[in-house]
Amino acid sequence: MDVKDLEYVNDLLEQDNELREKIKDEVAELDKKTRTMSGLLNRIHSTPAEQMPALLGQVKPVLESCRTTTAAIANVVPPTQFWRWKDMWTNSLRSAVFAATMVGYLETGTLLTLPQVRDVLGIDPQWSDRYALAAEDYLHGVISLVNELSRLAVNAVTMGNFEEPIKISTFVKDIFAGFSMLNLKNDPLRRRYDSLKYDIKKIEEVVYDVSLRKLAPSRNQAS
Amino acid sequence: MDVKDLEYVNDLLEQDNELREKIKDEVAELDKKTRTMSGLLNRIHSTPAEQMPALLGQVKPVLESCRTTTAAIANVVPPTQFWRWKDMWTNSLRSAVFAATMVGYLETGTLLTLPQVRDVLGIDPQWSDRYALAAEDYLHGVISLVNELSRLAVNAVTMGNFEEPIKISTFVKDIFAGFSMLNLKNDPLRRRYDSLKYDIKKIEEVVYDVSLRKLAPSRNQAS
Amino acid sequence: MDVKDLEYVNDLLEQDNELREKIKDEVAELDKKTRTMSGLLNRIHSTPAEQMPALLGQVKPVLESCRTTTAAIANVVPPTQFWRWKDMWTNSLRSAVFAATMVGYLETGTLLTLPQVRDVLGIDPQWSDRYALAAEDYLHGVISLVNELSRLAVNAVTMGNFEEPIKISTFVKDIFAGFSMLNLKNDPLRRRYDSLKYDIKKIEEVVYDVSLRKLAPSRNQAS
Amino acid sequence: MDVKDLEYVNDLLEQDNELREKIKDEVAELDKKTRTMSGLLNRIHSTPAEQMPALLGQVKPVLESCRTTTAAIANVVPPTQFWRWKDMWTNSLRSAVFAATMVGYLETGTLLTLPQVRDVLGIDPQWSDRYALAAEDYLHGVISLVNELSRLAVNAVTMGNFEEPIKISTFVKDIFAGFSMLNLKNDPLRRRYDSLKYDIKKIEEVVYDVSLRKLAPSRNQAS
Amino acid sequence: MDVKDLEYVNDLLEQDNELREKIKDEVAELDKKTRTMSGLLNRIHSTPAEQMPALLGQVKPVLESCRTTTAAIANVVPPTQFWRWKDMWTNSLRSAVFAATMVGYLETGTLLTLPQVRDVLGIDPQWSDRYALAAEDYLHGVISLVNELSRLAVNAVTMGNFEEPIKISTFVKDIFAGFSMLNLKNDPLRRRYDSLKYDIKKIEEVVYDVSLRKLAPSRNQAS
Amino acid sequence: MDVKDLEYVNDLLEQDNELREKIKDEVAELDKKTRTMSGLLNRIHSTPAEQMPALLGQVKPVLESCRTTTAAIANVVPPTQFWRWKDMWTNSLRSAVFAATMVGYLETGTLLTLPQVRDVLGIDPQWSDRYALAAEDYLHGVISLVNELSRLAVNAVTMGNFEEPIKISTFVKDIFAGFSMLNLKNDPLRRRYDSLKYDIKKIEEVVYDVSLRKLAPSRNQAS
Amino acid sequence: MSDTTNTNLGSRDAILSVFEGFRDELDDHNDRRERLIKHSRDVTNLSKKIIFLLHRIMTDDASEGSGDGGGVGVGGGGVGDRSRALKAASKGREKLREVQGMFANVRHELTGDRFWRYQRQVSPGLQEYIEALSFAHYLETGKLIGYEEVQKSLSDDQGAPYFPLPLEDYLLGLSDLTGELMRYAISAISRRGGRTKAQDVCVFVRNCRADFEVWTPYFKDLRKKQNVTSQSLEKIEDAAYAIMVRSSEYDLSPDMLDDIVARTVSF
Amino acid sequence: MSDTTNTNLGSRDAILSVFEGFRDELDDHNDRRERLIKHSRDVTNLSKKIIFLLHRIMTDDASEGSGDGGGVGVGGGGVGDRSRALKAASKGREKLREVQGMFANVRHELTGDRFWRYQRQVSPGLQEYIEALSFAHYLETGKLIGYEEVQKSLSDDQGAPYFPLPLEDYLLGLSDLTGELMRYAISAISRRGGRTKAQDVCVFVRNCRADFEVWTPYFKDLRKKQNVTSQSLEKIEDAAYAIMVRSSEYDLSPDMLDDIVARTVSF
Ligand SMILES: [Mn+2]
Ligand SMILES: [Mn+2]
Repeated sequence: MDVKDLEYVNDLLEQDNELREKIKDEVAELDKKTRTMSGLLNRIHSTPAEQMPALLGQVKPVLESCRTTTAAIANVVPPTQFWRWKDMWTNSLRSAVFAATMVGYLETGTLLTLPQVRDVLGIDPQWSDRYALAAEDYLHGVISLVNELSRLAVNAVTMGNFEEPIKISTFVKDIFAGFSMLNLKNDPLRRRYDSLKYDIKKIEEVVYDVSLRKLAPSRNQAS
Repeated sequence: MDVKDLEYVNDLLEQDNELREKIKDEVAELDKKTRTMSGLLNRIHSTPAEQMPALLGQVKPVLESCRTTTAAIANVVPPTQFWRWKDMWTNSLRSAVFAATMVGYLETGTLLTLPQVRDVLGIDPQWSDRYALAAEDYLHGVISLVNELSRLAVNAVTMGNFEEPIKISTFVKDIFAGFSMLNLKNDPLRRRYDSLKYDIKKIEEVVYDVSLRKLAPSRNQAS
Repeated sequence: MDVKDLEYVNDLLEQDNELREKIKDEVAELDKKTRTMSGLLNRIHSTPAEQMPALLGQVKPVLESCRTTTAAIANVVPPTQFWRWKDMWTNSLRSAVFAATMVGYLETGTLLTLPQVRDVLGIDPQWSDRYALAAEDYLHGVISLVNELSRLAVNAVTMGNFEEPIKISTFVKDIFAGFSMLNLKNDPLRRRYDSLKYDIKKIEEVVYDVSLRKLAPSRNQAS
Repeated sequence: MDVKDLEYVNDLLEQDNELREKIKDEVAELDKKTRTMSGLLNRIHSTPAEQMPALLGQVKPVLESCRTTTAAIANVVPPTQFWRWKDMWTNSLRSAVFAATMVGYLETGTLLTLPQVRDVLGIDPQWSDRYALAAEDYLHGVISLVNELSRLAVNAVTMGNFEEPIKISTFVKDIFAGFSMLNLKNDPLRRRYDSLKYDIKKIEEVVYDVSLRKLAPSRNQAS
Repeated sequence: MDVKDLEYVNDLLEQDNELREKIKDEVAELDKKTRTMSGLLNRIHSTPAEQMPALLGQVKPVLESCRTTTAAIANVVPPTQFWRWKDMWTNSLRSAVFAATMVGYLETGTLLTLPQVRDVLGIDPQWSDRYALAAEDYLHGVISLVNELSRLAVNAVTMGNFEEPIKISTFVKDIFAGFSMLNLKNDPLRRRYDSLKYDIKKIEEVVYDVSLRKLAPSRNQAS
Repeated sequence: MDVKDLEYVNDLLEQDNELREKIKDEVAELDKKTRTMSGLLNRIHSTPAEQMPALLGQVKPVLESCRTTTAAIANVVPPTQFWRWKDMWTNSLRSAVFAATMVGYLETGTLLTLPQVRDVLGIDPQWSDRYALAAEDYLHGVISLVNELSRLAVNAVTMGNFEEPIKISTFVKDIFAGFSMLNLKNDPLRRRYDSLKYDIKKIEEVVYDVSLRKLAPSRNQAS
Repeated sequence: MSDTTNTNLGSRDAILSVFEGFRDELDDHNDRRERLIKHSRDVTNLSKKIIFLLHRIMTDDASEGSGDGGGVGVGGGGVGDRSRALKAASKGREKLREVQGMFANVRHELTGDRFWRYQRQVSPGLQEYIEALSFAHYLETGKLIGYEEVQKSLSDDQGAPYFPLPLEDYLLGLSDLTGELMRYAISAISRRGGRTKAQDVCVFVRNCRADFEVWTPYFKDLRKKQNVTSQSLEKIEDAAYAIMVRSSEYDLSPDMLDDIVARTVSF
Repeated sequence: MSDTTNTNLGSRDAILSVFEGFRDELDDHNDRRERLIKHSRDVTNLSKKIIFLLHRIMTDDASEGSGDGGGVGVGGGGVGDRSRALKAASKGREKLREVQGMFANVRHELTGDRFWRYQRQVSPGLQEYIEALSFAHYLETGKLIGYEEVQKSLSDDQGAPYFPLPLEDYLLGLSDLTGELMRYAISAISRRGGRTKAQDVCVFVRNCRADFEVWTPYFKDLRKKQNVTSQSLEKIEDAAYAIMVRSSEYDLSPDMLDDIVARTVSF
């Protein structure tokens, strides 16, 4: 093995190691933020409707601050190497998608689209070879949203809010119908999609309980 | 290995591969159809009784169109090789059985027999060594039917239909009695059979709720 | 290999073996006690509230007797070798933490702190190089407590005690909020912490059932 | 989920699926070629030195034909997605590196450098965001070369060629010294590098047997 | 969970993390040194007897420089926590023991004792609760020495040194007899000790080859 | 479980545990003896023929002393429970068989039969349902004998004894012929039987060397 | 043991004849082992069928006749359930006698020291048999079958055991019973009186789990089975909870609630 | 298929009678499956014994008589080895006919579409049989047995196959052969003429490995077996190497070297 070639190879390996460390640091930052948001959003289960805006007021600045981290990661990743390092932040990014869509639902009752989430998180579509929001990750985040909404349906009733479950039911069934039109491979996404059925069943049972006891004003909206 | 044998083996392999590709294509077709039917049948949970016929009117043409795909697969599979290739379409076929028996239940309130399902799906009993409806697959489809009916019992009440759960209850108990007669190994069918008990329990709870709401004195006057 | 050096090495190995046997014996003792306590505490699921003090009256002497075993282990372990032998009693110690905090909860409705548990188990902070209660082990014990309380929420209702779940819910959510502020590595503790979400969901569903049916007197405390 | 967004997401998923199929086909082509080369190179163990050029004459056209496949893959992969799809051809590419460096050794007794292998396989350095030869894959191929050379040392002696082991010994020790200067992480490459020690030991034993019996003309070159 | 207790627990976890990072850095240093020594000592297999002193002259400064790293680690580890962090440097330390005993053998033909190795590596016996050389690690290093000497026996003959294998044979048999007097548990050390038999067999075969051909002057020394 | 049954089970358990402890103690005794014998017999590889009787004189008293331990174990094991506890001493017993047959070979040049080994070890055939020498264990011991004899063939030559390998060759081939008559499953005995082939090969190489050294013209005049 | 002579093995022929003895012995052993493996598979299959039979009778509406009600055994909750339990136990025992016959048939393969030699081969079937037997016993008596009673069931008319019953197989077989009891409790719930039954099973399984916990250090497979038992127990607890929650909204006794529901269903 | 009627299942009785049909069908299937598993174990055991028999005859000094020498098959290297190989093959074939008889006996269980249903149960025994058959075939002809010849061996006198031979079982059975050939080569080495034999086996196994490599993508178990083959091949290569190294010190032909050694041993 001649020395020049050896150095060439060693340089390549060395650069990769450094890059990995840099990305790790930025991702740790993103991770801290998504963890804070998860902590805050966990409170929705015990927050009465009228105090929800105040809670969202706490989450939104953190959500916005993700833009800086996003840009930092995008700056570190060399052009064309998006897919190489993506695994390092996949989990954090999915949590961020969850937080963004949850805030979106609580504020507007609608589902943020992929481009909207991209905007919220400050992901520039032009970075696509360094940092992007893949369809798969968007969908994972949305599934987490549904998981959490089935919990919210239960807790809303506990707090005496009988209309929320019905609202959630409509919202979630719509998402489920959307998913069922996608052509998913047999991968983790597929398995999580299958698990959505349990969430829907749980929500339907809450709506049932509420309807049976005539607790909600306008029962027929459930359909 | 001498050249003649090598070629012989390669020829056999080539034939199998071609066959596999052909079957794959046909099964993809069947799969698309069962997915469409699942999507449509998912709507029964929010469809009032009077609109059910219209919904079934959408499902039935798709169900009938399965006959073409069935025939196509049967044409491709060589005689006696039914069990060799069966795994490729098992899941799709079970979904088709589910769709057929669900339509059957919704129309007549009874359980389609295996030969009836075979007829609906256009499976010619004479093809039995190429394409057939095995008892196991029929039973899996019927279990899916019960799973979905326990959901329907809940949602029917939400829509104000208090008779449906009682109808479902009788129907499902009869099916369960049938299943109890089988001697099962520790296989997937056994596990799904165990799950039936929970469906029955759920349905009974709905029946219980509905019966008592009407007739029994409640501790609190919730409504 | 010269004889003297050989003997020196062999002596070292021999001493370790003897020490290991001694510790094993003492740990077997501790293990027996924690098993007895687990057996007794298993009865909380079928003990009505009014008989709980009597049950705790059986557990507490055993819990106190742990102090002797604790001291015995601390006596056997040579100074500075705490971390060497710790794995031998980790599981038993975590069970003891579980028992102590469970008794604490049942008596006072609060969570014993790490120093309090240390006191209960008779672990002298001055032994820290021989026998100590590591933060990690305290936290494992607390997670076991939560696991068991989610079962208790269910079984209390079965016994007609509708207020217990609400008490448990507040207690457990508090612990969960505490955990979510810790900076956990990706280790078994982290995984067990993640599993707490299922316990909380289950407890929330019990509170839901109780609230929906207005079974507990003061429903709004749950929020 | 609004229809436009859904279609957008579904299109993304669909494109990926098509792309995956296309790449799969091209990789299957590359795979077939490397398998043919492995088959041919397997004969070095029973080919006397004088017939080696004829054997290499069979391998080289196949090796050259890899350039077409290489170009075909590079054409299919979208710019910037090299790291996304790389796993699909990693194994085949490493086999191709093995074949290239083995031919290089047998012809010239030297180790082809990474850029030389790139040339042989027709990988244009300008494609780096679509198809490239990563340092890691080059090194894996080289390790396979050493594995095979330790076998060749043995079989050359069986064929009466006593000088080959000495040549191999020098060549392989040089490579090993090179590897030991690399800063490898604790990954598969590291583990395979560790295994090189066994190959070297085996080659040393062959050189020993040959030297001891004075079978090779110039024994002292082995040192 | 009250805030003070929470902070207490979090502080404990945080301190551990920092400590771990510090130790990691120092161990990386030690690791680099043992790797350099392994690289140099790998050359003994192609170094004629007369050039050995020069080679050892290169190894010894590195060996001595381990003392600094040793002291650095000992400084970082808190008193009494030796056994907690030991796993982090076990492998590096065993490599250092190997290097020290190999240099010892090559210079004096004798086996360094455990205290001697401790001296060479600059491990102060008074640090025993922070950094020490456990008997187990010393023995692992010695087994590595034997593994390497069986290779040396082979390569010495290749280089025309027929007396070295006989020297090695006596030396290694002595070590083996020593080991067989130890009371080993069924652990990795035991398994590696069992593997020594293969090394001894190999060395015996080299001595056999040399004796049979009357290559060594005083054959009867082998007994 | 009612109290009577609980106690019954606990009694049985207690008895088994006591029995296990007793057997363990006796087996530790046997183990110590076989270890001593292995240590002594390891010296045959460096003991000239004329000193062999003296060495055997040291081994034989230890071998005879096994009779006491044998009797002790047989006394502890309850009737019919031979196979239940056998795993505890299998390894030690096989080592004892090895020692007995090795002494037998060195003294008489023949293979001790199973009943002879039984006699040597003091195993009374009447104990057969408590302590016996199973064919499998005898065979394992004999394979260990062959393993060691292939080493002895090599070392005998080193010590100038050229007759021994030829004697060993005949002896071992006879044993191998015996083993070839067995129908073995894919179990440890089968794997060790396969290893016999390598021992025979090694011995044949020695015989080959010795025969040709004396009679055949060499290519080089090595000596 | 082989019939070797007592002379040294000095010649190849002597060795060959001795090893011929070993060959016969090993072949014998392997053949017996094979037979026992097959036998164990048969026992397992039949025992599984018995378990299904017991479930079947307990959920069979048709056999719901008049019964003695009450009593120590299972089914005290509903009219006729007691008689159904007795019928199940008696039909089960009939079939279990077939299994006992199968064990009697291999008795000669397991004499003397042989049983412990082949325990690993006998064990799977034996455990499944104990699972079935203890299920029948539970239905009949509401109790866990004792060690001695299991051993007696594997003995001839003179009370001589076909082979010793290993404690491990006894406990592991019983541990499997909890899974079947879970299935039994869950199916029972949807039936009249089944709610009480589920409560009974809940208490029973909870006690089993507590009793068995002490023995986990002694048998390595028991830890795994205890985990399964814990899962089963949680399922039963959840079911019992659901009953309590549903009925707690009404100020009526369980029986009256059952009556109202029955009337609605058969409107 | 079950004999259900063509009317809807509107009543419990109708459902029960239909499910009774399913029960019979499932029981039938499970029983057949059990029988075939047991059958496969028997075939495996007998086939393993045949492989031992073949090894035994090939290493049996006593049977070393005068032979025809040379010829296409194995054993061309030494006088008498050829005849020994033929004797082994013929004795092996005799025993193999017993196995073929066993397959003939289950033919009726595997008619029509049933074979493919139970292939997984039949497969282990079938592969072991092919391993034994191909070993005998190699000893006789020095070649790998062809697919059609294996299929023919599993056919009746009229040439009708008992069942179709799956390509996978054919190839996996052959792949196992290389392990036996390694054992055969290693034992052969210590015997007169065995050195040539080892070289032959070396070339043969090397070719097997190369031929099979092409098919690894198609059968998932083949990759694993190829790794075993590679290990076996390396063992044979090492053995062949050792022979070469030892003999290369002398200026004599292998036969003459053998003669000298033989003379020394029988001094
Ligand atoms: Mn079971
Ligand atoms: Mn085999």
